[in-house]
Amino acid sequence: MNELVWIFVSALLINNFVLAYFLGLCPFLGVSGRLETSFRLGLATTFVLIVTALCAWFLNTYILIHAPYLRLICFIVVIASTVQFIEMAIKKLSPALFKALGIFLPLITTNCAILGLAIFATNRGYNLVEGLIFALGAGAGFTLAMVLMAGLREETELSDVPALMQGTALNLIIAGILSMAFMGFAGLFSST
Amino acid sequence: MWSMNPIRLLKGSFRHGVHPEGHKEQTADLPIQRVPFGSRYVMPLGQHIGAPAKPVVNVGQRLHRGQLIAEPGAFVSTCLHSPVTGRVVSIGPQRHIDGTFTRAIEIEADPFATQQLAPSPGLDWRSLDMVEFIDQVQQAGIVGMGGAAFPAHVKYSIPEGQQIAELLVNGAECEPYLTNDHRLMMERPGALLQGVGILLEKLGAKRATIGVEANKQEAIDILNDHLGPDQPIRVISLPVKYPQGAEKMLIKAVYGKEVPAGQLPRDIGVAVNNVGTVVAIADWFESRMPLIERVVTVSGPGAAYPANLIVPLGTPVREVLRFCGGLRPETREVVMGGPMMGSPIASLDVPVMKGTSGILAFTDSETARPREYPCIRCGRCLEACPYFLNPSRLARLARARMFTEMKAYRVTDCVECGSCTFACPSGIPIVQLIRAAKDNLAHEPRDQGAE
Amino acid sequence: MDMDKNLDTYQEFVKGIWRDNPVFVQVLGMCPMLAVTNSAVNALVMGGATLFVLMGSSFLVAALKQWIPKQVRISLYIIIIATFVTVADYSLLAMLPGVHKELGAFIPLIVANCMILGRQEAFASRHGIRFAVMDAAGMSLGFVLALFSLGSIREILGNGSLFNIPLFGETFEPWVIMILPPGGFITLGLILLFFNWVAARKKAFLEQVAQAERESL
Amino acid sequence: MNQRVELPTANQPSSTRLALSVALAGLISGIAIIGIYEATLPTITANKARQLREAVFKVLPGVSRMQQLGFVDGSLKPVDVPIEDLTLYGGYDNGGRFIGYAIPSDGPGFQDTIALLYGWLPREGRIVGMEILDSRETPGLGDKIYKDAVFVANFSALIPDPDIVTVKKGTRSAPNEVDAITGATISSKAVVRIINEGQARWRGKLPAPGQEPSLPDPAESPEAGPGSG
Amino acid sequence: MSRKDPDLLIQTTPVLRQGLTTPHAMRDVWLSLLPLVLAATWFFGIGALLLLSATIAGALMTEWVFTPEPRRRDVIRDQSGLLTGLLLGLTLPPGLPLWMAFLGGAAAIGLGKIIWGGLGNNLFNPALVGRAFLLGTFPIAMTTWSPAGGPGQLFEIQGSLFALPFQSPVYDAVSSATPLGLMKFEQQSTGLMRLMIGNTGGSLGETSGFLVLLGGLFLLLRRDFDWRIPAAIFASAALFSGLLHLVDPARYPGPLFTLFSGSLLFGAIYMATDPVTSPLSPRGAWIFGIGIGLLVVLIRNFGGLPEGVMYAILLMNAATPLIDRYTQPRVFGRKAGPG
Repeated sequence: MNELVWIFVSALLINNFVLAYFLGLCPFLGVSGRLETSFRLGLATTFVLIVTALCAWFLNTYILIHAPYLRLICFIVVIASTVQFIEMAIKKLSPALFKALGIFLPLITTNCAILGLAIFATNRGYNLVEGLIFALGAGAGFTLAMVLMAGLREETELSDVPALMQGTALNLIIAGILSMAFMGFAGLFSST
Repeated sequence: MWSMNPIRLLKGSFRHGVHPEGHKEQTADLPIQRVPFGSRYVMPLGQHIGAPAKPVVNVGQRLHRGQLIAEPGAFVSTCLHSPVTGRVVSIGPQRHIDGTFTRAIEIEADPFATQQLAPSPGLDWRSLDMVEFIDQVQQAGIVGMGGAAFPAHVKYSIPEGQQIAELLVNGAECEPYLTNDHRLMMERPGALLQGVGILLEKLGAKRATIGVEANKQEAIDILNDHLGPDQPIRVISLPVKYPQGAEKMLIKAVYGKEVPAGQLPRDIGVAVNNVGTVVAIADWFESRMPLIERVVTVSGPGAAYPANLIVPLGTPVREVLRFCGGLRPETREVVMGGPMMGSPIASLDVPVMKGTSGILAFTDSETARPREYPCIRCGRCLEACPYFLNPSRLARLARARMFTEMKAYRVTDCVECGSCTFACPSGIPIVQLIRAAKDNLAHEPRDQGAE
Repeated sequence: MDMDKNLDTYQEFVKGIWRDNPVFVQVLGMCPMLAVTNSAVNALVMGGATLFVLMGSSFLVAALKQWIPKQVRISLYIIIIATFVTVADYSLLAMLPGVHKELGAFIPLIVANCMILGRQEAFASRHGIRFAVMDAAGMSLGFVLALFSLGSIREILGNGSLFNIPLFGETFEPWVIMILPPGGFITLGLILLFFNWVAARKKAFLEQVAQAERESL
Repeated sequence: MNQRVELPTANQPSSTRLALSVALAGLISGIAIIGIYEATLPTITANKARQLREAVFKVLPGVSRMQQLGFVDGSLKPVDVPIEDLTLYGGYDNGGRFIGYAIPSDGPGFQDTIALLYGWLPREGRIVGMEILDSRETPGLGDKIYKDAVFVANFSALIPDPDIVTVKKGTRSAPNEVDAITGATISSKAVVRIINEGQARWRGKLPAPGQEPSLPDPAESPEAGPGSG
Repeated sequence: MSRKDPDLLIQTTPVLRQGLTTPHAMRDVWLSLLPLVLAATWFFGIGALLLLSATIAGALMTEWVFTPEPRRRDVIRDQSGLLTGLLLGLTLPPGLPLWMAFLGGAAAIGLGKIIWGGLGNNLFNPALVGRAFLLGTFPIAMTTWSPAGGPGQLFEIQGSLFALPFQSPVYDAVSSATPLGLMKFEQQSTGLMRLMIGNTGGSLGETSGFLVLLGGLFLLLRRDFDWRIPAAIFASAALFSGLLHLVDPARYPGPLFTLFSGSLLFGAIYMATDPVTSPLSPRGAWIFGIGIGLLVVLIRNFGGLPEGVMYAILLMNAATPLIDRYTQPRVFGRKAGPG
């Protein structure tokens, strides 16, 4: 139980996928301009992360144990097709949800956080429950970082940011300060 | 029908707002004097909110005081009357308060006329039905005298199905320096109460409340003395706070109720009238005097001899000032109306109009704009805004020219009371930015799907 | 391809290094850029692996483009890239186990580096082998350059060394944050700021020149 | 890039052809991957085994041979494939005599999971060495858990009875106490906790002294069984 | 007409302004900090003044160098750079080398202010950005606390202050621990009286609870900050630490220790209330403060660090735009706020 809490908190705060592992930076720097969009992308990513964790566990347990060298290619193919499949399924089952998440799903395929999650979960030998908790924490952490970033960026639009700083340079430094603030979570719940 | 919130009654005011220094002591004790008639009068056709009035006189035509010179241009418009006995000199552009030109009727007073109104027994207002009453108010050219100059008859036109339960008389006079309402209440309490009586009966209201800020205790006492034993009229003393005179703030202060955004006081059963308006009603029905003169406070550090004056409409500001000693040489700005919401005038040639409550002269020490610092989001403007808007954000959005986004922050609810600019320690002209943004929004082509 | 006619081999090679630098100008491949640049060695190895993958897949894609059906091209690119990445992964694991351990999951994550897929889609699939390889070489060298400059700045300040060789002696106080995640973000942000500044200066200079020319006419 | 080359619609490939080309690509790629895997496997396995062996020999002084042991069906047996959480390494001297166990254990540290290996002499009830296998502790502070020789030396003679505890640097007085690293107390404590957890996990599962599994065949090379990494 | 008309200005109303200006508020803050500066000098010697000068110099020089010419005078005049340097200096350990302090001041202004577009545009408290940068950069020097001395050592300056740039400091005295460090790593509590007076180990300005409260009281009376923020921080920190203390008194310190130890008071009064980086609306201020209190208790009791005030405030700074967005005041006459 304690182990699970730590996995969750670690992925959410201490080793936040974006701010400590640098995963999912493309959407983090690219799509975080609007709060609404960021939140939805975060949710969609979390959903895909959870499905990926399931798939990764399944692949690891039943296929890759026999052919570890196929790991990468299996993961990437499975993730791409899962996202496609989810996209189609959502489109059919819930048009409203599709409208909310739809345009983000293709973006997620190229999000290295998804592949990263599968690889990390495998490297660390997580079982199914641990993998799911890890995915949940990572997704929540990604969403948290996205939403905070979007809030800050919307605010900077009203500021007189020097022309040289505008764009990615400022976003990276904001991310750096956020990452610095998240350093405060180091060691959380590990020292019992 | 009326459930009043006891807590609100205890507090007796609206939330937020600011406390500028009153500066009323300069004129509060000065009785109203009449300005002698001059030679030239200018009556702009659009001195009220709504469509400009249409002239019914010709150049060269002789006029007697109180004669109709322009009729309403629409329903939301009202009549104009000649303030003097004299002759129409011209009908054409004249300098307006902001320095632009506007169509006006120029009248030359007859230097030999007595300028007295023919005595009249008044009008039997009790026999009038509602339509006739409203027509009479429009005939008298009466508008809201607090500053907005909104035609009064429009206010009294209650749509089918609505009922006025409460008549609220606005004697708050929250703008600093101004004492014209104060003096009017002190010197003409009878006329005021008479007007209240007329409105109570005609609007079918059950009760009238005269709301007066506590810094006008003499006025409150005098009104109370004049009240009969069982008249449904009460006088309430309100804590001093700006902008209490804004009608929705006053309603909140007196009844503890908020008028929903986009609605009018009558939608919650209240009719609000300035004391000047009520006195004008009484004058029309009791002595058939249309709105041809009003009380104006001349004050401010730049005024040589502050005064409360009865000024015939159309009198150039220069004449009014000359009557009370002119301007001090250090004067830098002359404002028509109050120091918070009034308008600076570009020339002393502009005339006193129906909505002119004051002529205030300011010197360098008031008009020097404070050095502007960046907004540090201290939140004082939020604490000042009586509409609970976020002026800090609105100003930032306005600076970034993100006008459409400002709509989401309810910029359209802003009444431009200026409390935010007053309160801002960084010297940011917040309300000015908001005004400019609202202008921009008003002139932009209607974009689809905004708001 | 006829559009290759107006291409210049040298230009295609050089553009990726400076003018269209994938990191500093196009802001691509951020994840590995930041994650593995806490030392110059890691940065170089990562850069090398990326170079191998990009050049290999660009070559293959350009060579096979007639046989790649348009509808499934993305899937095929990914399969090609993933194959090269796996090859790089295992080779590094065999040859440089120490560095491989430090780079960890980021070697397989080269697959998700949008720069690589982007080059296939935007360039290799439309041009001849020679230009595709030149483009890939330029782009990956630009990437290596970016990784290396960030990696060496971070290592020099954060550890007082370059390629693990101490530079400042025993008493140097390392700036630990530089090799931690915030240091990566902030340093890259400052480098981009520097690039913006150079670009702005260059633009101002060119305008001045143009102005002078107009005046001399 | 707007210079898209439009393929003529006439030669629109059939779905069979599409599937075939993907399958073909997959096949070629599979072959390539298997090729590189087979080519590098011996080196990789050897590397891993060497690393493991070095670590085991480091935490168990005097050991020159090792064997992977797993807790299967209630007893400790040599295993080829590691058993999750219940794998350790037996260390033997040149003559094949059992000396001690090298026990892997991991748990949360200050930043991320710390994985370590420690040497345990069951007969003497002593811990004789500790080696950090993997950690992401703060450079300059937390990384002293493996860079600071003084701290590592704490673990060369520890009697974990009762559980090991960290004490402030310089105040170590009992055989179950470890001097914490100044400024990196959390990392120091994490190492101690991870060892204590390892001890707790194996409590009651290790055979009585003298009955440890012996090397099946003294001639067999030490790197029996693939390393677990 | 006997006299010429004056040249009339046409400036829109309101003509009147409230007297208070931003530099006034800034001056109030540094006035209220003076007792803390004196106390720091008393406890840690005149080295404290050197350290404060170094941070201020770092801050002001960075501000001067990176502000374009026309605005330079303004940014110096508004005193915010001075204040940032002073506040940063007061959060540093007394033995920190001066070059690090200078670098911290530069980072505070550079990363915390200039890149955002200057005063009013920054979204994180600049002083805390500088401190977080220093703590991440020099974790050892930033957590080596020299013991509080007395008047006898007033003119003794610690040698570590004069470490050469880029070189590690050498400490001459035995380092002490902060009350929080003692609590976290050795389960030793420090008496309330000492926490109030301030003769404990710790950052220059944070040790004396009494003087910090005094400064806060001054600012409160001058209405220079939003009282809700410190109130919410104190209430939530006291509440959450109190609950934990009830669960296990041996392990979790009680509310009083939580409030008076470390930089909670200093942070709550001087850092969290920075108007630029805290929410505008009253409701937002409450949420902001409660969040800080909660995070402080979380980090102190469950995290790896003994102190978490700085991180808690920075994290809530990051959340401020979101808080602001969802706590817009309800507009008069409407059911809900905008946004």
